[in-house]
Amino acid sequence: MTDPVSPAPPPGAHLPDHPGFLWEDPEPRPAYDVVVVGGGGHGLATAYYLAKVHGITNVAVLEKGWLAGGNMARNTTIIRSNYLWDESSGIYEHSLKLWEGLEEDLGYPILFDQRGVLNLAHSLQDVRDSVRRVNANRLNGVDAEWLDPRGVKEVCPIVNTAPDVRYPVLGATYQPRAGIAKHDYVAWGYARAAHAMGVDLIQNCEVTGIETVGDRVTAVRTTRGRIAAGRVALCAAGHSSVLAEMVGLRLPLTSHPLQALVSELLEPVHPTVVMSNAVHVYVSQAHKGELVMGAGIDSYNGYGQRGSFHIIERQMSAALELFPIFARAHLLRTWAGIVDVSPDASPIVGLTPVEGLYLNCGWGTGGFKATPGVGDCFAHTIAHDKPHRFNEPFTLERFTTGALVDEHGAAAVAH
Amino acid sequence: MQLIPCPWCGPREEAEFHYGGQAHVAYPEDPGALTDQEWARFVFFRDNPCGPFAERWSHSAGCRRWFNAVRDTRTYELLSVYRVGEPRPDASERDEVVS
Amino acid sequence: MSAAFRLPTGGHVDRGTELRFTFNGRSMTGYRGDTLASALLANGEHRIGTSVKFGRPRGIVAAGSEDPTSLVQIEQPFPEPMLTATTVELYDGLVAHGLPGRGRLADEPDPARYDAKHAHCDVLVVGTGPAGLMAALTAARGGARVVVVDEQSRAGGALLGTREYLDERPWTEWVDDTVAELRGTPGVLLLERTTAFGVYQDGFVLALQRRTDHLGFDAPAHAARQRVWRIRAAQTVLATGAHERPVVFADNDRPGIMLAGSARTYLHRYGVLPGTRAVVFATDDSAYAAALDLANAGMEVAAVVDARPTAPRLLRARCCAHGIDVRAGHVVTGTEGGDRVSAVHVAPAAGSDGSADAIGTAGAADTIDCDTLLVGGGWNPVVHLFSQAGGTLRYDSRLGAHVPGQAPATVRVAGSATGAHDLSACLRQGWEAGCEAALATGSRPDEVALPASEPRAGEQPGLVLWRVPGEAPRDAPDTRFVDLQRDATVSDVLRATGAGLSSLEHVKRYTTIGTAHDQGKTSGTITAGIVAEALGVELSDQRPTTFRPPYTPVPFAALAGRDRGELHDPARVTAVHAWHVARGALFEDVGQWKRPWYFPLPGEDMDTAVLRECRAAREGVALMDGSTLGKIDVQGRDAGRFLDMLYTNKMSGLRVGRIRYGLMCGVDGMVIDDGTVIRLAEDRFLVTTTTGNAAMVLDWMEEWLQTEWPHLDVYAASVTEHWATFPLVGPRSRDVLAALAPGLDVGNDAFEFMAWRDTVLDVGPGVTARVCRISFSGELAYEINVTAWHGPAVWEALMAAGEAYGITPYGTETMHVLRAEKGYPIIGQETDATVTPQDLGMAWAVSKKKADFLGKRSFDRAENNRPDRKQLVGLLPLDRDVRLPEGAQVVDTDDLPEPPVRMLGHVTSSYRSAALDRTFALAVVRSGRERVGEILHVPVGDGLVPVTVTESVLYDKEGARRDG
Amino acid sequence: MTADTSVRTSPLAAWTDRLAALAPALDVAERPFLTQLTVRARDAVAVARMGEALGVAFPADPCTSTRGGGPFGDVEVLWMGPDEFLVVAGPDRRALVEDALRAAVRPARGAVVDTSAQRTTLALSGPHARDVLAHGCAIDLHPSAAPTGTCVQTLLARAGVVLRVDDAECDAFTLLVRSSFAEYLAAWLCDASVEYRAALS
Repeated sequence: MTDPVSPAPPPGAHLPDHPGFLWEDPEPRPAYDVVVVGGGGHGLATAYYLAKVHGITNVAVLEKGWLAGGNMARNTTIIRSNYLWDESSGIYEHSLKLWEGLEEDLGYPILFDQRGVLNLAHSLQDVRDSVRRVNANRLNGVDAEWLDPRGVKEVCPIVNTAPDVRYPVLGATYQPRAGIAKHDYVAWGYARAAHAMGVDLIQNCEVTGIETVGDRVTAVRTTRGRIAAGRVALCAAGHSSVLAEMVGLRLPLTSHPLQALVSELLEPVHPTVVMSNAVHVYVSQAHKGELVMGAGIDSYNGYGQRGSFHIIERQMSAALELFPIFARAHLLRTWAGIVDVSPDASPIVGLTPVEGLYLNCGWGTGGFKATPGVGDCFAHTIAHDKPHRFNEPFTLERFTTGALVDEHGAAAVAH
Repeated sequence: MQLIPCPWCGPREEAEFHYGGQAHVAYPEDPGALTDQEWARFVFFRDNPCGPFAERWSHSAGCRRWFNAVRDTRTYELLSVYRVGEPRPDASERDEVVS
Repeated sequence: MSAAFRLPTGGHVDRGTELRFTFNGRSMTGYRGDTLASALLANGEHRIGTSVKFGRPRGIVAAGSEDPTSLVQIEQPFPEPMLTATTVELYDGLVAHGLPGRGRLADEPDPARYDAKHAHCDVLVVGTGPAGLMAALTAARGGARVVVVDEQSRAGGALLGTREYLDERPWTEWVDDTVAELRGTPGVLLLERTTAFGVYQDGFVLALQRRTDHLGFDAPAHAARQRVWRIRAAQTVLATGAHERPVVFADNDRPGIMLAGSARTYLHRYGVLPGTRAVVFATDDSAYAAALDLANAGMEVAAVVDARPTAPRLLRARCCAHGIDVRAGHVVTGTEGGDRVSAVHVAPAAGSDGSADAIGTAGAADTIDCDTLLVGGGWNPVVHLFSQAGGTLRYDSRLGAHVPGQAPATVRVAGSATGAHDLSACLRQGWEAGCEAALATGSRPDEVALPASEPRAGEQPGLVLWRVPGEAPRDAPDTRFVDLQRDATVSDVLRATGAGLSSLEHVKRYTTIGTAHDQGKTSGTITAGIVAEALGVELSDQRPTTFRPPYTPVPFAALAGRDRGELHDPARVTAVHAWHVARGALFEDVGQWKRPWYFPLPGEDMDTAVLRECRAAREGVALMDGSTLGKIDVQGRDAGRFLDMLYTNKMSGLRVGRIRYGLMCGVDGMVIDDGTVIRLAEDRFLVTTTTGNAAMVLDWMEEWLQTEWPHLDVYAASVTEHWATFPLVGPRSRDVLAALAPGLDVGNDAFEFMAWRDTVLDVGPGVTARVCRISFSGELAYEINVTAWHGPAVWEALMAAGEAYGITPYGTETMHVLRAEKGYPIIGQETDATVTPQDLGMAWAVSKKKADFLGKRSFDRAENNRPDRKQLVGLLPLDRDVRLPEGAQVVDTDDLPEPPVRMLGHVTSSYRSAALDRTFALAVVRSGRERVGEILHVPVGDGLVPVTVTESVLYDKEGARRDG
Repeated sequence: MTADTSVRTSPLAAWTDRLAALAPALDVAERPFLTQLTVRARDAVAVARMGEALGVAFPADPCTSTRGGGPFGDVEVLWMGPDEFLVVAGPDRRALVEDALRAAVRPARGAVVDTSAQRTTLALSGPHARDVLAHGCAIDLHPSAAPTGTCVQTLLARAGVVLRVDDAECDAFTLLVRSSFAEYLAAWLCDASVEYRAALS
């Protein structure tokens, strides 16, 4: 006997299938031209662009756990380029443009959905800062508008714009081209494509030491043996300081837990992405219908991939002030990543005092959105041993000269 | 919600405390005598170890005293607390806390 | 009318209270004590909804929160998405319907209250099954403070699914006696309907109590619907029980297919039969109990299909006595049916050594008609909380499950959560855990007698069987479901491993198994097993995926608790706040403070009101409430030295009785705050900070005093709220002050600029004031400080004394305009953590004499000495009526090129000025001071507004008005 | 000496009735215009001298308080930190007590600051006082953990408070709260009492 006729599944309730083959799990070879340390989004993207743009395929990506199992698997997938300073909008906008072509580029359904992002303003100074950022964005060629509360309501009808709440919404910046993507699909798309071009993706391979001769890097020591390397590129996010320490390189970074959470699958209610620095909320409704929220950053240094629950509770009360209808949504799962935070809330991408050692870190909460952009720029930096114009401002030296790129205002979470 | 043992008030919830980052970073005797590099190290560069870390806390919602603690940044376990001016206790025997 | 599948007697439901409810549009009845699931089964309703991906009918698999399929949407009394029917207690008037995997949020706000409460105890016990109750009883009798929580509405745990006897009495008597004793013991808090959902550090456990849900429409509005308990426990005993595991086979998702143990729960707890004719698919002895209990209850049990090569002798015999056909060495290979299973296919299992991998199917399948298929695939200890607590897990190949390994020092596990099955063992473990926990907290547990129970050692070990072998059909989709809620099948898992994935985390993401509402409670281990099989590795070598909080879903509103609306964050108010409200002020949020923004008269818009307020301050007299300014008392012999280090200018040289403006920088040389410093005595200062930075500056002082300069004799104390502070501004301010302070010589020479005086105010006995002659407006002005208690009276007195001069209350907007006309920056508006005193044109406030102060060294960095730094200047739009938007950017072209466009800086403040009779702005502009006189442009909308760069002081450059 | 109340307003003057209405579930009332002085001193001798001057020994242990009578009437001394105390006396005693303390602390290092209006004081008792506090305060207030005289600075909901246990057995407490937070705290107390009031009515 046959099944009853199945009604069509709700739209978006399930995601496109992954391909039947992704990558192999090879044994590490004794030597590579380039060893990328860290198999997260940035590491995989760097390897991909090294192979695709620069023809450098004798590359290994070393991952101490499972591919893209760190922040790549733990972030809230918000993609935008509406940062304040020229330097930042340069690299983030470069990244956004790459996002816009990435699905075809990788031949992988990354589900990049340009549903726009609202950054809410709750005080008169928020408003000044927001308008300032919108004007800077426009002159930098980044799409941005300032919306009054009515405009906010039009973009996202469920936001509470009542004037009598504790911290009323006074308006918001809006970047229509911003959006979200599906993080696993992005990472696996890069991984599969990089692997297809000959890159070795080596998992369960933790780097335990970095060997140098004179001031040139020569190899990495790993839990799976010594691997000689012409060049070594660090893409280890929260663990960057630990790796840099191996060559006596000290970084102006602190690693902190950053928590996120997800609800059950819900019928569509939230058409865009809403962020609010002032009350530490950022929320979107992902493709399957779950609400994905980021919480505040824990103040203390931590590598535990575990945060404090009162941060979640605080974030929930703020979220419900903004979205009263979320009251009976359910918290299904919480988790934390380790973000490496720099003093000016901007990344450090470029050369190091050690020849052949390249640094990509300090992205704080901004790493996911930068994945294609920094992958491209970092690959260029490694291939030419000089920075790409978009990462040139993000040197380690800036902390000595004072040429900081202070993005605290634009970072998702005020560090 | 972790408990942090204030040397004076005893264990209190972490929400009562303010984090102060790395401990034992002295303000330079004569900043004017430092090179830009040396000054930048004081201003911006801090240790960021994965493991025991000597750091500063202030019981900001309590007795408002600053104190130091050695905490394992993998487990967040406080291995010891001590008052400002006291030397960092040797936490090495506690280094193998499971994470 | 009574439901067809409800037995005439039995179960722990209140048959005296019949409840009406509507499900999928059908009206039915149940009893108090039912769950929605048991009530539906009693009415013969097995089909709940359809699956998320394939739209296949789905029913009820389990009886608790582990159930993967019975997803419902509550519609009445208030919409709530995605609950499992097995966790919804029935109440009168409940309206719900089944869900295809996605819920719906109400479109109106939730009227219910939610709150949180702290609880502290020596021993926390999670679970009131036999082990949990023994642990609690033991600890409580020992005098420990005990908190006991259980998810269910009734104590008993696994006993609820049995007819066990304890001390030769029905188990209910022992359990009820124990609960009664616990309730009657001081220092014991017993919480039913309370799920411990997260275990954190230092014995911190979060539990959700569902307090009024079961009352439905009768829930009292004043009572918090749900409460988050924040439990701080010295010792924790986890008696969380075990979940039965299904076995995967073709078409294993049809309604009517249920876990064997859950069927027993429906029978014994609710007096409900799952159907009329059952087949039981067993891999261990426990499933036989379901067959026998149901047969005893009058249900026809067609067969027990035991995957093990031989059936246990005694159990087989008892089945035969009931005419139940026991087929050892057989497996269920598939099912038939539509909205309900109608038959199962049974085939002999090849392989005889009992090991799962040796099993294949051999011989023709035989079809047995039935409307119920009960599956017993073994038991998984509930280790979620144990794992969250930091306990390690160990794979037990005998049980086919992960069991607790190394436990943290303060955590113990007891009962079937350890993998134990035998009731007497569970009771003993509970007693041991209770003793150890109580002892560890200094209590003295006396001997507690273990209730005698019937020894029930299993006859024969269970068989670990993840799935019945066999290939997926060539031409049809695979229906061997691993995760019934995510519609993920064996083929999906094999496809994932085939794609090169070896990590369980990858497989989970590839297939989405375990990511649904049930977080894989029944599918997790099976997935790991199938992956291990596929990769040919030992399951013990596989790291299980992490158990993350919460254990069961928690409503957002419960986590927000009472921090909603006006209680979301404190609104800090001054002593005169009520007056401002009465006067119709609009307020600005500055940090947590409510500050009057402006005081519109009836019919006035903001611009009109602000122009009027400004005019009053420049031409007559105006009064502001500046009480929110931070105020810090700094005392001690070294106070001057200390302030010299904190401020860029020199404070130690300030004479007693005088006041100095000060700038404060971070060590990075960027301005962080400003304010006035008044010297009260040789060893005493009072410093003011900006409203938003008061706490930061005091913390900043304490940090340096305590951690860097403990040798200094300096003490800092906040007196922000001790003082009410009223700037009295304008040419007539002297007259108003004189009227109120007859004893004070207010003459310009007697009371000069930047001096302070203490005086008595003619307001009432004992009303003294500290009057500071400072001005943030350029006008003659006095800052009148009185204790906050006198604030309202003095404010009223000032308004009265000033009436003759048309005294006008003004707010922050007017204050901003007045100071901007004088080029005074607002920290946080003109500055943004990238601005130095030099950038602000305040080099005059930076001491050249001092050897050092915080931030000084940073001024020498390359970046600080660039000629093209952004500097504070004034901007005058050529069109004197055009007001520039604050935040607008400044460019040096009159014809915008394609982006990126070089920006010189931005407008930080912009106003319409009554005094200048025009608009003006302040801005930070590259090399701004060199550009004075230049014409620059400000893009506004699609146009460019031409502006003239001026110095930042635009009004009364020579400072003539200061002295009135 | 008498206070001229006509020119004085306490932070919760407007809340008197709303707070009174919480009885009997919660007896709560503002105790306005108390003299409060923040005292800083490390030197034990100086601290002892100050105690003698007031007729009440300063608390020796952290998170405790003392109470006594002397030349300035009843005086409470609350431990605020290793070198910090809050001296609380009756209304209108500020000048005399401040002078006495200044005289006593010299010649040692120390400071005395009038903070009388910095915080206001709430007396809290009743059958549900401990319950209500447990909704917003993480401190274990069980008599075995917080005996009479216990005095902690902590958080109550979103406000910093000084919480003194006046009588552990009778669940009597004193709350000191920054004046600008007083209305928030009053609103919070009213809200937290809703359920207990209904239960009693």
